[in-house]
Formats: sequence, C-alpha cells, structure tokens
Amino acid sequence: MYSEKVMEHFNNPHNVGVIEDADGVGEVGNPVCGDVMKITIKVDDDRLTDIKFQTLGCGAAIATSSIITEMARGKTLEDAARITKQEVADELGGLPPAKMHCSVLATDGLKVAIDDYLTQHGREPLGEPLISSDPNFDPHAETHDDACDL
Amino acid sequence: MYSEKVMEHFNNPHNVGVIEDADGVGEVGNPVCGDVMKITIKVDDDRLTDIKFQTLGCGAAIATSSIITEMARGKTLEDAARITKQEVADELGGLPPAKMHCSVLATDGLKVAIDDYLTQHGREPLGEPLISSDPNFDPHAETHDDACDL
Amino acid sequence: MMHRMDRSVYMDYAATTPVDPRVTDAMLPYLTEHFGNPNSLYTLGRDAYRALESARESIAAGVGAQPQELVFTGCGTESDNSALIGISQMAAERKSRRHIVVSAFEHHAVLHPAEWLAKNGFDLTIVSPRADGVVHPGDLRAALRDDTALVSVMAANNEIGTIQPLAELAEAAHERGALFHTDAVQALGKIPFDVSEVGVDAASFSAHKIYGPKGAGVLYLKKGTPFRPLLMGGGQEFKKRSGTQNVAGAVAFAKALELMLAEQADEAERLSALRDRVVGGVLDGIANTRLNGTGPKLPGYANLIMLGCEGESMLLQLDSKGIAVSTGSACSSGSLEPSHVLLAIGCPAEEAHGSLRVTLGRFTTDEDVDRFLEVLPPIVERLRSMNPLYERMYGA
Amino acid sequence: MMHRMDRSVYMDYAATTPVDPRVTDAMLPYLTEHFGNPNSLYTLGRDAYRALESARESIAAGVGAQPQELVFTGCGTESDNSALIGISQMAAERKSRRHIVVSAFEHHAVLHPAEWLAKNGFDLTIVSPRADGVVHPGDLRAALRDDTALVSVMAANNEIGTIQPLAELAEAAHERGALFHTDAVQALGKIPFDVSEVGVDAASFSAHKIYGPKGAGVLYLKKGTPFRPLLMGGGQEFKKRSGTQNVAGAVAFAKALELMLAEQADEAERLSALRDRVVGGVLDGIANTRLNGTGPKLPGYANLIMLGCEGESMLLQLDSKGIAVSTGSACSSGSLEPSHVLLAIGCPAEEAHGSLRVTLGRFTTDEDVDRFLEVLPPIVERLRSMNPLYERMYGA
Ligand SMILES: Cc1ncc(COP(=O)(O)O)c(C=O)c1O
Ligand SMILES: Cc1ncc(COP(=O)(O)O)c(C=O)c1O
Repeated sequence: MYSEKVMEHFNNPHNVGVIEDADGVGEVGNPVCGDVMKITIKVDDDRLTDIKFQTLGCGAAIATSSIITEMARGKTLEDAARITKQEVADELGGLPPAKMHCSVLATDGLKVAIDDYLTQHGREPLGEPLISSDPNFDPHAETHDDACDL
Repeated sequence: MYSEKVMEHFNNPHNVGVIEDADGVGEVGNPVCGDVMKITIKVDDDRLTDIKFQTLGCGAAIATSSIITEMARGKTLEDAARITKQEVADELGGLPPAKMHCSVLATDGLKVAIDDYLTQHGREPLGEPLISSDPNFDPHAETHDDACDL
Repeated sequence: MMHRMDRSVYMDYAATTPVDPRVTDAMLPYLTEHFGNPNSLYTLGRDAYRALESARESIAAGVGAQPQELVFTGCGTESDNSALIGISQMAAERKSRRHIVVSAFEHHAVLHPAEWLAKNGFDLTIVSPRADGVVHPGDLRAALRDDTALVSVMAANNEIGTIQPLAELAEAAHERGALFHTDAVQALGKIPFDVSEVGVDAASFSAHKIYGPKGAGVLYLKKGTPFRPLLMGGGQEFKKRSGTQNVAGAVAFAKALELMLAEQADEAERLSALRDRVVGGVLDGIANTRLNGTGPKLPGYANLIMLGCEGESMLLQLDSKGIAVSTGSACSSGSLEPSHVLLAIGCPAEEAHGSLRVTLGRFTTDEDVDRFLEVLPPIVERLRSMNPLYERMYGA
Repeated sequence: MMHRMDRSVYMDYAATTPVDPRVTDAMLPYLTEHFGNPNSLYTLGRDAYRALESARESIAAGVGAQPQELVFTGCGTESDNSALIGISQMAAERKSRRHIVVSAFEHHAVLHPAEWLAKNGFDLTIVSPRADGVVHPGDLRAALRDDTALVSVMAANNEIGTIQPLAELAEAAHERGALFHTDAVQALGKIPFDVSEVGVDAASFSAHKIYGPKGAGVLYLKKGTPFRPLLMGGGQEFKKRSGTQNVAGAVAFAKALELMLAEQADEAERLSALRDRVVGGVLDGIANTRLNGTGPKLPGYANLIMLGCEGESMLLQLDSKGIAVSTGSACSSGSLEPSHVLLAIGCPAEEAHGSLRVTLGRFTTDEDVDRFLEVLPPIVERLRSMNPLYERMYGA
C-alpha cells in the first residue's frame, strides 16, 4: 500500500519532538478524526532553521509530518508555506488516494506555525487563518467526500 | 442420478422387440417430446402371456418400458392395466422426480395395448380411450408443470 | 456391477475442464502460506493484495483491458447477472433507457436475468440467431430502439460453438446509444478476444472453462460504464463487488488464461483437426446424422444430430464405455423442452432430442477420437433398433 | 530494507484463516481428477455431484439443517446479500410486508443491502447494540412492526466477538410474524450453533473464516422460507443459486467445518486461555488501555483500546515486528469514520481510532502471545510519545 519511502519515514521519522523555545507553533487536526499534528519552528532571518513535530495518526500522517520537516528546513517562510500537499506526496513516492488528505495535515500544520510566528511578530499571516484548537475544525473537509462527520 | 436397477434395465432391457402376430398393440408418446413407446401383447384366457416393447427415449423411458413388461407378464388384463406409475418407479428402486413422467409412458402404453385387444374383441375398454397417434397427444400433460409445449 | 472401460475419454470441455496442474501449482500457495486477506494492511495481507493485483494486470493484458476495468466475481453466472442487472438498472436510472435486447440462444445466466428485468420495469426484445448459428447484425439493428439500454450477445455459443460477429454487433448497439455486453465464457482463450478491438462495454468470463477452478469469474466493465453492484458489503473490487476476494482463484484464473493464450494458435489448429475427424467420422460413418450450425466455430466444438436417437440414452451408453459428452435433449435436464439453443437456430424439437455435443480440449488425443468413432456407431444402431418410429420416419 | 522477524505471528483469524492442510488435501482431488461438472449426467459428473451432495449433508448435519436447506454460494457476502434481498423482496411480494430490521453493528454485507432495500421500497429500522456489545431482545421488540418482513442480527460480531442471544431475538421476530436471518460467518464452528435450536429462518456462512478457502459460502434457508434467487441462470442449487457449483470449495467447506466441530470444545478452552493472557497482559502492562464489549465472546477474540494511539500506526509497527492484527481505526480503511461497530456500542471516535482487534486461532501458540506482549508496550509508548495530545488528554 505505502511506498518504501513512506514506510521509511514512518518507521524512522525525522525531527520528532518539540522545540522548547520555539518561535512558532502550529497544531492542526482533531483526535475525533484520528489525526493531530503539532509543529514547532525556529526562524532566523525569515528562514526555517529548525522544525520538530509530534503527530497522532496513521502511517501516512506520520510520514508526511516527517518529510515536510525535511522539505521545509532551510527554506524561507514564504517558500515553506507554499509547499503543496501534492509536493509532499510526491516527495514520498506517492500516497494511496485515500491517504492524500494526510498530506494536508502536514502542509496546514506548517502554515499555522509560520503564521503563528508572523502574527507574534506583528506581521501579516501568509495563509487564511486556521483555527487549530477548534474541536470542529476539519482539515479534510475540502479534500474528499466522506469527511469525518461525527 | 439413476438407481442401479434403472441402469441395469437401461443397459440390458428385457423383452425388446415386436410380437409379429400380436393380439394387441399400443403406441404412446410423441417424438417432439422425445419419447415414444410401442408395446405389443399376446393374450391367452385374459392373461398376458407375452409382451414386447420398443422405446425411443431417455434412460428412464427405456428402463420403465423394460420393467413393466416383466411386471405385467402373467397378470390378468385387469391387474396389468391397474399397474400404477408409482409401482413402476418403486420396482426400479425409485426414479428422480423429474423422470416420474417416464413411468406414465409405460403404464399408458400397456393400457392402450390392452384396450386395443379388448376393443378388437368387441369388449369394453378398461381405461379412458387414449389416442396414441394424435401428434398433439401429451402423456405428460397432467403430471407436471413444464409440459412439452412447443 | 457395471462394465467400465479402463480408459476414460472426456469430450465435454464446454461443460467444464480439469484444472491444469500448472494452474494448481500456481494457486496452491495462496491457499496455504500466502493466505492473507488482500484487504489487510500488514505484510501477509499486502502479499495477497499484490498477488491479486498482478493477476488482475495479467488478465487485463490478456483481454486488452485496463486492470481497474476488471472485477473478480464468484462465477460466470455472477458476471452475467451483474452485467445484465447492474448495467441496465443504472442506465435506466441515469438515462431513462428501459429496453434491453438479448439473443435467443444466450446462456440462461443471461436469459434469466433478462426475463427478470422484463418483469421489473424493462422491455425485453429477443433476437433470434439464424440457422447458421449466428446473430446477424441487421437482425440486431431491427430490434434496437432509442431507449435501448443494453444489448447482450455471447461471443461464442456454448452448445454449437458458433462465433458471433461481436464488433459489428457492438457497433450496431453503439450507433443507437446502447451499451453492449458479451458473455465470453466459452470464447475466452480459445480464439483471439480483445475487449477494446471488439469494442464491448462489458464482458463475462469464467475460470473453469479454461482449465482453472470452478467458482472464479471475472467481469470486464469498461471505464465509465454505468453499473450498480449486485453484491454489496465491504466495498472490495473498486466497490463493484463486495466479498473477500478469492485470491487463489484469481491467481489461478490469470495462470489459466496465460496458458490458453500461449497455446492458443497451436491448440486451435490441433483441435480443429480433431474436431474435423469427429465430424467426418460421424457424418460419413452413420446414416441420418447432421451437424448443427454452419457459421464459424470455436476449435474443438461439434454439435451433431443422430436422427432417431434420444440424447440422454446415447450419453449414458457412451458413458458406460467411458466416454463423456453432453446433449441438448430435454431429458438430460429434467425439463421436457430440448435445448433452447437448438430450437433457436431452427432445429426441430424431435431432432434436437437426438443431439450430441462433443467438445474437445487440451487433453484430447487422436486415440480418444478413434475410440469415440469406434464406440458410437453400434450405440446409435442399437438405439435406433429400439425406436418404434425409426423405420417409419427415417427408413430408406 | 526493512528489518523483519524470522517468526511471524498471525493474530487476525477473524479477517481470514489459512486453509488447513487437511482441508487442502480433501479439496485437491476435486480440482484435478474429479473435476466433473456436478450437473453432468455421466460418471465423472455424477461423482462430482455425489461429492457435492455429501458435502451438503455433512454441513447440514453440522448446523442442524436438512441438506436441501443449504445453498452453496460464492462467499459470505453473497449469502448475506441473497438472504437480505431475496427474502425481503419475496416476503414483500407474498405478504406485503415492507419493513426490515437490522442491528447497527452488522457487517457491511448485511448493512449495505439493508440500506439498498431502504432506497428500494422498504422501511429500515436499525437497532443499536448496548455498550456490552449485545443486541437486547427488548430493544429488538421495540423496533418490530406488524409489517416487518425480516430481521437480521449476527450470531457473533466480527470486531468485538460478542455473541448475540439469537434464540430470544429470533423468537421476538417470530412473535410478530417476521422472519429471522443471522450472519453466522464469525460464529460458525467456534461455538455451538444449531439452526433449529436457535430457530432462525436463514443463516450465512463463509469457508475462509474456518480454515477453508476464500470464495465459498453457504446460505441456510429453512424449508418454506420465501426467497428469490439473486443469481439466476442454470437453476443449480434447487433453483436458489445458479452457477456451476464450486465442488472443491464445497468439499473444503465440509471438511473445514468437520474439523472445527471435532476440535471445538478443546479449542474454545485453549483459545479462551490465550485470549485471557493477551487481555490481562495488555490491561495490566499498559496504562490507559481497556477492553471493548463486556458480553460473552467468541473464544480467542479481544478488541482492545490503546488510548492516545492510532490503530493503523500500531498495526504497521506490529507488522514490522512480524505480528499481524487489525484495527477499527478509520485510517486503515481509507475512510475517516472509525469502525461503525465500535461507534455502535458507544465507543467515542477518538478512542475507536486506538483500537486493536486481536483474534487468535488454530495455529496460535503461547509463544505467539509472549511475543505480542513483549512487542506491543514499546510500540504504544513510542506512539504516545509522538502524540502531541497524549499528556494533555490522558496524562497522570
Ligand atoms: C460477520 C461477517 N459477515 C460477512 C463476512 C463476509 O464474508 P466473505 O468475506 O466470505 O464475503 C465477514 C467477513 O468478511 C464477516 O466477518
Ligand atoms: C456461455 C456460458 N455463460 C455462462 C456460464 C456460466 O458460468 P459459471 O458456470 O461459471 O457460472 C457458462 C457455463 O456454465 C456458459 O457456457
């Protein structure tokens, strides 16, 4: 089902953890839907110098979390926020169609963390504001039909 | 499907043939329906002293023809005409349900031959008159649903 | 005790076939070691899934389809029922087309669902094949309507072996916006058959006619064909057929088809020659015999009429000599009407009762044909001598 | 390269089972030598027919039915679909009853046909099981109507293993003149099950859950039960299910059931003990875990919740250590809703995502359980350490 690269990142995820003195924090997802991601970032000169994540979720959720930390590190905030779910999936050698929504979790989480940093510094957020702590927030709602509707 | 006794009579039918100077002749069935039986009898003192048959038909048609010649030989005309299709089937160790109609061919054939003898001798026939040469005659019509309705 | 021959001669390959040892070898591991459920996520399940999908790819390549266009089913009958009912009902719902057309000599697995549809909101037109055993495209055209949802004509007939002009028939259906299904259960593997070349929208296949196991079918559904599943549940087979897939059966099907295709050309030649010997031997050696269906035929198929004999009797007598064939006589089926196929091509009932279907296959040898031609004439002669009408009807 | 264990531990017997070597031995001859079509009249066909019928008799004896009450089908799903649709539609036609009742935690092979019927002229009532994992007869009674045609409640649930009070449920249905079907796919052979004792009108079975092959099912239809066939065609199986019978599959089913019954008592004891070790080991050894369903259960079945873990992750991690289990987490199925079974018994979605179904069977050993209990805790710990909410939600 999963590509080798997905399994690699799932079995040995990179950059797991929490940056204690993070410059930005993003938390998306919902345990009712079965996946939650928290991402913490360090920013220097508008570049991501460090990223760590924690994820509750399936193999794809963990693997996409892991890979996006690799993809984003070293990028400017703007470039990092522009990483698409398709790029995340491609970088992993593809995801099963039913799992594409998991890469949204990763890209959304990163965007929320970046916007958190920007708003903390009184700057305009890059994306639409995502309210990560809303229990009814559903990152999947747009991306497929049978959304989590409990 | 067939009992051993049916197969025995089918493989080695008894009394096959035509009695040239027969006292009575019966012919029933219809090639359109796939089975035709001709039975010839010798009668002495209202007893069947000889019976022969010819049958076009399936295994059960041939076996029931064969066994009825054995069952009827030596019987009075009245007793012979009273042999039922169930008795024929029982004597053969049973018939598959779909094949029960074949034993009607045998009992009907015998009755027609006996009635032929009786009417030739100016006596009352025993059964209802059966018109054996009518191409629309259907010996099965009463006995089951999916009758030959070509 | 019955007298039995040591050597048995199987000549009913159209009814079913032995599983080829190479097929058994291919499927066995999927019963035992690789027994996982292909819908399970762990390694054992993924191994089964891969086997299932590579079987699908292999069959797809063999019939000119895309893998996702193939649905594994439980038998040819299920494929036929699913196609007839699933496509017609969905086409009716989506396009308000409520008319279907099938040929008169379809297998009952097509005819009965068609008749059921006719009792459940559809109009049904039945097109007769001609005496040659072929459904003529002009006859189909005449049956089509603007609201025809589905046409179903078999690729080759199971009793007389005649091959149908599928490409023209499918084109005729498409001209009127109707979909086209073919029951290719008998044709598969025996003659070239490519769904995209002939342009059908759906096709049914069954493993046990091509040296695979019983209980394994395939339904080809061209991408985009309207369809509702007959079996609903776990959503397997792209939601088109629920039920845990018979992985071993799918693997067996793929292997069986692979072998059929690899040997197709050689077998076609070999079996045609053997069939010609059977037909020649019967027609030349026994009076009052004839062959049914003059159209092109599947290799190894012959449907012969022995006038003045009844089919079941011949069949049983042949069986007692170790030879297995079948008949279109009614008596063999427990009904009284002889084969609807023979009647459909205009064979009179009294003649249809005397039909023998002889179908040769992979393990048929020259000696088998010799034996058949040696054993049959005395049986026919004996049965005719017991037939009170023979001289009258067919005597010289 | 993935690091893999030499020894693999299969603990997903509810998903499917390996074919027992004794079953393979029994079925193989019916693929090869005795390959005849059971509907053929000659010796080879009659041999197949006899094998089919003696399989039918043996299964009938095993479930307390008459042989003619059993129909061989292509899978458990087909049995379920045939029962739901075939009985309901015929009962509606004959008695104008147009209401059906099913439990909320039925397999989708029952739920989906029920929902389909609800879109095609029937009223559908869904009865919830209680938190104990049992459908209470009083709850069923409240759902019944005077026009209820059919009730379907499974004999034992496939995810939590809870056994249902079938006799009382069937009685409740019968009191209101409704027919009663049970999906006994999971229960068959594992606990005593006799159709006439429990008094059901129809029951579904599947071979691949009892060490038989995939793609072989049985439908019990009590004599006289209104029914229309789902598969129409050659009229096999007493006209109740057309399609050339899978003789090898039927023989395998009979052998598999025979073995289940012979070993039932011993296995029940052995598997219950092993299951208790699994459950005890998990509940005692890992914090924030619990067991689903308090009702009586099939031997060897355990559905455990590991709070703060997601099922698919656990499953894949266990798989990488060679252990096969399943989960009711949505992510494993490609949908987002976790198991409808767990939701039906009141398990909150966020907990259901952390479920592991562990089902033991014939080849499970003590060492397998040891290995599972050794491997699981560090996996749970690691996943919890990666869960950003774990401390907040479940921390001490
Ligand atoms: C309770 C239950 N019913 C029905 C089925 C379907 O059986 P099959 O996979 O043979 O179609 C299963 C298993 O998949 C099951 O567990
Ligand atoms: C033309 C044709 N269609 C359908 C079938 C049914 O296939 P199955 O026996 O696999 O159900 C058969 C054979 O029985 C057949 O010959």
